[in-house]
Amino acid sequence: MVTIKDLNTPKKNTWCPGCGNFGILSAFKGALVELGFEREQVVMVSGIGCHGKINDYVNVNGFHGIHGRVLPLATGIKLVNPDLTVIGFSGDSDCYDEGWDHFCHAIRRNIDITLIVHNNMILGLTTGQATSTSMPGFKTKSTPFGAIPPALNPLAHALVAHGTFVARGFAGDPKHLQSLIVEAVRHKGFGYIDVFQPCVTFNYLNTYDWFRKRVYKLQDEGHDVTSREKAIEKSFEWGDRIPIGIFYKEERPTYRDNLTHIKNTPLTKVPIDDVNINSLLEEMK
Amino acid sequence: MVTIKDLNTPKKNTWCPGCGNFGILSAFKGALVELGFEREQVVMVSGIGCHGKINDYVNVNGFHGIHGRVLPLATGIKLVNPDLTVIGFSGDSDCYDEGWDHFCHAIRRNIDITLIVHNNMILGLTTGQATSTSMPGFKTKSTPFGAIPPALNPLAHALVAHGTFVARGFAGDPKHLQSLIVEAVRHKGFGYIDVFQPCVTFNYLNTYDWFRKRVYKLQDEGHDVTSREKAIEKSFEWGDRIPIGIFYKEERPTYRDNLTHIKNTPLTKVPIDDVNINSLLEEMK
Amino acid sequence: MKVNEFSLMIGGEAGEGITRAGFLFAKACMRGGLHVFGTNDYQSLIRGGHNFYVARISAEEVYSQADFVDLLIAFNAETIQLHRTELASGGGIVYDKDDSAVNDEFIGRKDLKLFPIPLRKTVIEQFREQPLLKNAIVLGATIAIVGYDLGLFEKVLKDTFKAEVAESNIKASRIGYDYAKNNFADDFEYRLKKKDSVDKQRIFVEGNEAIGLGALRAGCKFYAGYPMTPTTGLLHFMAANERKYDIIVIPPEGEIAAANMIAGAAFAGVRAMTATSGGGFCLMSEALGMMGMTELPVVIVMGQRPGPSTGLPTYSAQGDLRFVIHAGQGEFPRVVIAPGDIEECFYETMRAFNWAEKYQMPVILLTDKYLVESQRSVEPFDINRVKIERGAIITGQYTEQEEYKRHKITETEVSPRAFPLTKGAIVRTSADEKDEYGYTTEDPELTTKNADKRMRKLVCLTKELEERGIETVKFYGPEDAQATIISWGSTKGPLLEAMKLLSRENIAVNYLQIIYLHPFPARKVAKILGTAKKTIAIEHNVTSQLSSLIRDNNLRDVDHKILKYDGRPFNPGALTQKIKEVL
Amino acid sequence: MKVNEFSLMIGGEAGEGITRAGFLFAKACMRGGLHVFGTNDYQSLIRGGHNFYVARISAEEVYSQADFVDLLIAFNAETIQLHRTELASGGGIVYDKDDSAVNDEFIGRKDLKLFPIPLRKTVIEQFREQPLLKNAIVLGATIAIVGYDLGLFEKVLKDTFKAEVAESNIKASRIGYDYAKNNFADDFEYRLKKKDSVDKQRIFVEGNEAIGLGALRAGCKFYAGYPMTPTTGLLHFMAANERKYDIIVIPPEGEIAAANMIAGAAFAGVRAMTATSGGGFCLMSEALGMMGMTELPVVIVMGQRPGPSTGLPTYSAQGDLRFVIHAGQGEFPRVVIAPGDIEECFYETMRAFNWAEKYQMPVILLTDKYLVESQRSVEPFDINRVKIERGAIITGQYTEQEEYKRHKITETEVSPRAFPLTKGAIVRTSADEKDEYGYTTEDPELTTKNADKRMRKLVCLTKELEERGIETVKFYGPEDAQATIISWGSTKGPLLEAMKLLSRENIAVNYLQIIYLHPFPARKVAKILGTAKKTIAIEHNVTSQLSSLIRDNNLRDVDHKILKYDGRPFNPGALTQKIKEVL
Ligand SMILES: Cc1ncc(C[n+]2csc(CCOP(=O)(O)OP(=O)(O)O)c2C)c(N)n1
Ligand SMILES: Cc1ncc(C[n+]2csc(CCOP(=O)(O)OP(=O)(O)O)c2C)c(N)n1
Ligand code: SF4
Ligand code: SF4
Ligand SMILES: [Mg+2]
Ligand SMILES: [Mg+2]
Repeated sequence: MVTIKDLNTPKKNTWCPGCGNFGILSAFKGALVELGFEREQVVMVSGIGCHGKINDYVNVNGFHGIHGRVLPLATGIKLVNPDLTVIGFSGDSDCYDEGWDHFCHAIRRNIDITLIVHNNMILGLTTGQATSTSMPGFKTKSTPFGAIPPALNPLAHALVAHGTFVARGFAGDPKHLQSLIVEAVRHKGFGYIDVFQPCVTFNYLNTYDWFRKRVYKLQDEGHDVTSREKAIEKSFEWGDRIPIGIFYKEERPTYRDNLTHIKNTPLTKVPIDDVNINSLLEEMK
Repeated sequence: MVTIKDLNTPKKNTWCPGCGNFGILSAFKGALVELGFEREQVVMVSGIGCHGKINDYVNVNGFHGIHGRVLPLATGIKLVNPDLTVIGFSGDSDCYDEGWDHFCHAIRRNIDITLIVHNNMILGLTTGQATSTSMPGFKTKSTPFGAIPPALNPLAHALVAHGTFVARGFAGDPKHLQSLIVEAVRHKGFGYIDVFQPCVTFNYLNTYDWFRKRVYKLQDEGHDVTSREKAIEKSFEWGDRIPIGIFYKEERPTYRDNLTHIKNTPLTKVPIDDVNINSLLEEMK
Repeated sequence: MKVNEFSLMIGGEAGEGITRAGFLFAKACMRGGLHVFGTNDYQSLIRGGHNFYVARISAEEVYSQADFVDLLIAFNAETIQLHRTELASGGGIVYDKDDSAVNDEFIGRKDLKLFPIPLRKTVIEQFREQPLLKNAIVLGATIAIVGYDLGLFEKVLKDTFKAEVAESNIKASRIGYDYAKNNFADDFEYRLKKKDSVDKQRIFVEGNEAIGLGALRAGCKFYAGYPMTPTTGLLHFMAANERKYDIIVIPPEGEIAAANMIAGAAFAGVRAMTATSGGGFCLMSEALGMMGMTELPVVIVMGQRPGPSTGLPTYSAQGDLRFVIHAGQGEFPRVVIAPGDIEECFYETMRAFNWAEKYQMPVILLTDKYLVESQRSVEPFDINRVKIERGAIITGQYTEQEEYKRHKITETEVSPRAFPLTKGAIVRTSADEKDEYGYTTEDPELTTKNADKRMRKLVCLTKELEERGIETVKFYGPEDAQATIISWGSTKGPLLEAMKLLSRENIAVNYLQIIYLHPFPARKVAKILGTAKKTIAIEHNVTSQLSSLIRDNNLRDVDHKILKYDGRPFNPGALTQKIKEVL
Repeated sequence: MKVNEFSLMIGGEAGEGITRAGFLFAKACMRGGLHVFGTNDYQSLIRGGHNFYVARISAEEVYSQADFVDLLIAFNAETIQLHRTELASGGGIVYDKDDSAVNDEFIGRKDLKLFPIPLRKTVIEQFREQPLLKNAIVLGATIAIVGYDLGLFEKVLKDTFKAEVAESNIKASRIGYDYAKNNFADDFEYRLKKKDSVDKQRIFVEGNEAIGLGALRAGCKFYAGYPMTPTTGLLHFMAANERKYDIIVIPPEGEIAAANMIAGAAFAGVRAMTATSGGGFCLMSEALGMMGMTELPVVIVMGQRPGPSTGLPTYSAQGDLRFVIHAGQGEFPRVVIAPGDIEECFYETMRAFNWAEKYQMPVILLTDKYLVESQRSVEPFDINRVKIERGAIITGQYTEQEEYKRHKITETEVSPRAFPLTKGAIVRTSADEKDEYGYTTEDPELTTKNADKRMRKLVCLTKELEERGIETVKFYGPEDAQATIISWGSTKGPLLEAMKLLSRENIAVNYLQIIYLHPFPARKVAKILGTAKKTIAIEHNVTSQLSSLIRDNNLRDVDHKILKYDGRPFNPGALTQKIKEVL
């Protein structure tokens, strides 16, 4: 079983001092230790953005893919080898803009992976432009006169897409976040956590303080995680009070559960040196 | 003002006899007449699929684009020239699979266009495979052992994406559909209509009969179109009774309304022969 | 009388089961020891429009359709109108007796035999309006007209359909057979006779199926594919076999997802594949670069059709050669293989997986509609010709002293692969430039080294191909010839037929088929072109892309280009004519 | 003493405002009548890592950075460690007096002047921890060290910042200036002197801005762009000017949306543009084909960086030449223009819009990070050099007898455009093959005709380019030379500098810059190569893609290839060396 030390890598961390990503990193490492994994069991899949650098900072298997494609990559890995624990790390633009195509579909399929979205409400690595979760009026280099549309509500989308585990964390509360990650990974099915991740360099609006003043924990207030309607309602709560925690949780067969012919077999273990195609050839005669 | 006859084209219609697309075509033509447009005012934008052929069958301006990209194309056209009435025709795979990236974002932006999705719950033109709106268990050539995930609920997504006009029609009731199209086009903002469109050739499950037995009109039952929650709830009604009609309607500034510098000016009318860049050059000295 | 040299066309509207009818007839012929080639022509629509299937049947091996039709089964008058000029003198037309549009004047030719048969009437009266049974009726009649064996046809029906369906089809075919026997003189010029002893049992298989068989045999375990003509058939084939072969076939939300899913599957350690056409390939091109960068083995089947853009979605073309060679930003190794016939579809698919894994890079099988949607009777594939070779893989446990390096720079340019869950190995990769461990880097020296490493894999592959004598090109015809024809892909079939025709006229040409387009077998091409008297490139594109590759690699131009880019394949006779024009 | 020939480097961590500091200094120099070139080097991260900006200042026109650094402003010890070998003998280092890591031993060179300055201390004591003010301090000091005019610098600060910010910067710069004056002997070898009379006011502008200015001047009215290094600066420029220029700048959900949005805008009738880099271009490639097919005029700015895949996202490369020429299935016309310097960025952008509209096809401006993110002092652009030419457009009302045909086949190959809402005209188009009215078709003859029509547009364009004497290539240096260098894009700058160096050694080479890569100016290239004694291609890629184009178009290879693909530009001296090696 892995220790925090085992998880360290020789790579110098280049996130801005104080960046919310540090909270996610420490919560994640803590969760891996808490879950008692071996390093070989875990695969991190990350997108392109500041968030994506997390791959360099945790010493487990990792695939730092292209922008927006965390979910199909992770899907391919997990379906092929269900013995792996596959965890995706995406950004708000990575997941909700460029990669939006995949989000609702991966959730519908209930692929048995975890997705952590570093939602800093900005494109960080490209030096600060508005994303779909940026608040209307938010001024950035791409929106010098203010972002126009209402912000995307990714949690609501996950919920109406039949998500089976929908949660939100805050990088400023890594302990709470760690508990969410642990639950999400243990969840059989698609575990989704959107994480408020202050970008201290470019997001002058949604700062630690801004969040700290507003966030409260659903689980402190007796929220019913079995009600999808309630969860949708909560996902729209935005203003003086913003909820974090588990919004919704349900058990439903995963995509792989439906593949009854292979059940839990890793396809990597199916021999391929002499696949018999004779009966197919016979049919073609 | 255009008549039905003006709208005919010399192209031979190649939809399968009885295809739900005929209902959409006649409802649309009827709506154009009812709205009293001139042919030059209207631009149809269509995707690739059986639905996309509609471009050949209505004699107005038209852009038959590539698969999945109706919305960004329509967005570009409308933003540039707000005097045009832009109407998108998409398929369930075109819009909810390949083009899913754009759906929620165009809705959020509240681009002032209309979108009609020919939802036959199948890929028609490629000879019958499952799409994201196919019902679980649905057997097709791509899913010979049954489609796996729960069907996507596009209306719910439109609603949580801050849609301002969300409706569903049925190709088997073209008169009702026509009234929806008229309302959607008149709506200032993104008018979205998902249309149940029986594919008589490949969709053996969701037939005219299947729908006729189930659909009922929200407006017959005093549905409150101003309540988003109610609308979301209704969008999940699926079984013996399935609602059609207007689920939700609201006024909210369109994307263009926010571009105060150009207001309603068509950019096509802004002269370009001598744009003055001197002040910018001056700043660089 | 012409025995066992016959070209049949069945034409009508889409949705009438024409392709299936052609398939059934062809198979019956094949089982009688005859050789068959079949191909279809249809528009991008589901009903209506005009569709046709042509089957060419011969005692000798056949590689393509013929220029002329000997017997036309016309389900509507339009079919006659469109194809009457293609009919051979002495040929015939089978049509519905009750089609009032068809009469002598309409047909307008006196040199044809007419075979009117009550079709709709029979269907209505005897088969409670099951319209597809008219296929069985006309095929039964056709068998009578050409004097073939109805029993063989009945057996095909039995083997193809469920008992009940087979039965009504058999009944219908007998009605057609008897009607023709009773109503038409037995003097049709064209005859089909089954061989007395059938030496070899052949299979009747289309390109998509041959690729699918190759993939299954090669151990492909993960297939993600979004439908797109002309490779949709491959998706269907793989999906149908998902459970039987313990594989996963997943319908993704689009091609971007498909490509990234197979990348994930390959990273996890299985052989993975997708198929698409041009538009989908565009969407995959970003992931293609990622596969090159992360050294992932995948196979991508690309079925060409006429572009640009959606173009003619159900027709055939060869306009994407340069595109697939250069798709994706930056420079990375890939292999582009263009099988030219059904057999090559099978064997090259098997090889594709081997190159992919041995050299850890994407392999593109560049096909087209004419290749993957045409059928041919061929000898059952030799399933042992291409052995599985997976390259350097660390199995079991990783036990070396040094930490595992997924992207280790080695002398062979290949870094042994471990898959996630290999005890002792952490497997890390990145679409960014990276060090040997897979950590991202921006170091200039490492960047140069890695680029060299990646590109040198092509050098090593080229060496292996040469040393093992892999047929990266094939050469047909006499060494000494008036001209050398150069082509790639599906033009092979009509070209082999054209060469038969030319040799009948004592015109000697030879033919260089290029199967491996990238890396380009420049040495072999140079050798053959070096002695060629005159060179002719034959392609289905506007700019003669193969000539461009030859100029680029061999610094010489091809003398003549015969180009056709209307979506339709060459007919052998017409092609012969074009060749003669430039000789 | 070296006057007005000076190379400055400012290095430190990302986030320290280094590029901005370089910009301010450079601008102050420019305003004194000096020529300046500036470029930056940074990693794909926001804070930390190592960043540097180099400015080269000269009395003569300068085209690139120099090989050596005359004065290094080092914000940390790492900067000294990384760059000490690049310092010219007699050069100097400005650094924080209180950085305990830096001492003589650490610097390890005796031939340098050291200028320790209290930086952090001053910031803490005098500027309430505003760390960015240390830039002003060191720049003030630098001005003192090289004996330049502080007033000019103060003016730049005033013009750049809001009053308050300017004031504290001025204060800080004075502290630095005074400190240096008081503490260091006035014997630094390198001197900057403003010219007595500044003949021409120049502008200091980077490639992205030059393109943006060209686009605005050309009347671009719609810009959709998703951020991607190195063209993000263009997005920012366009967004900043949205309101002032009555245009729309929309941030889309990704590049696929961007490309389709500009296609829509172009169809509706305005000049539209997007910009991206390789990965985004992959995603646009499907829409690119659609633009070719639907004959839409758009301009796509492509900024290259090292691939494959994400590669080195903040560095420079030229690996995408073949990719952009061939991207998209099928064959369709496009123009690929590679500006080589700031001026060409402006003028070729203006031309790009003209070709796009006149020939109704996409035009790709192929740039790279080194070009679009470097700055140079240049003469203000001649805004009237390139006139707006929009090609055949039906304005007002369509009044012809025959129905309007958007895709009419004409003698000029161009179908006059009407935009939707033109009275009397229905404007219809399709990504499928289509007839003249824009209705889809699968007809073989029409398909051939349309393909020919589309491709012939390139022939017509080529003719126009020749007839009007558009500089599709440029030629530098003596006609009679030992060798001819051929290159494209941003290698131009270092190359012009290298030629200066070579001519000082009396080595005569000349230089053929290819600006229009597609359609390829084969005739002009042939003419020049015909007389070349020896040819050398200089590129930032692995396979020498320009050589491949030359082989393909001119049937001759380039004799030598000098290739560098580590993301960094050539330095003139190093390049000179390489050239001499192959002479
Ligand atoms: C296809 C593509 N388009 C654009 C980019 C440029 N790019 C790099 S990071 C990034 C997005 C960063 O935003 P986000 O996903 O929110 O991540 P963050 O940096 O905020 O963590 C973009 C657009 C890219 N790498 N690939
Ligand atoms: C990029 C791309 N991928 C795949 C295709 C092939 N294709 C043609 S139509 C179609 C989808 C048809 O489904 P849908 O959008 O539901 O339309 P329908 O035919 O049912 O009206 C597909 C996938 C394509 N044209 N482009
Ligand atoms: S730019 Fe923002 S998100 Fe990126 S590392 Fe810095 S603080 Fe974090
Ligand atoms: S296949 Fe289905 S959707 Fe397409 S035309 Fe036929 S019935 Fe309509
Ligand atoms: Mg972000
Ligand atoms: Mg559909």
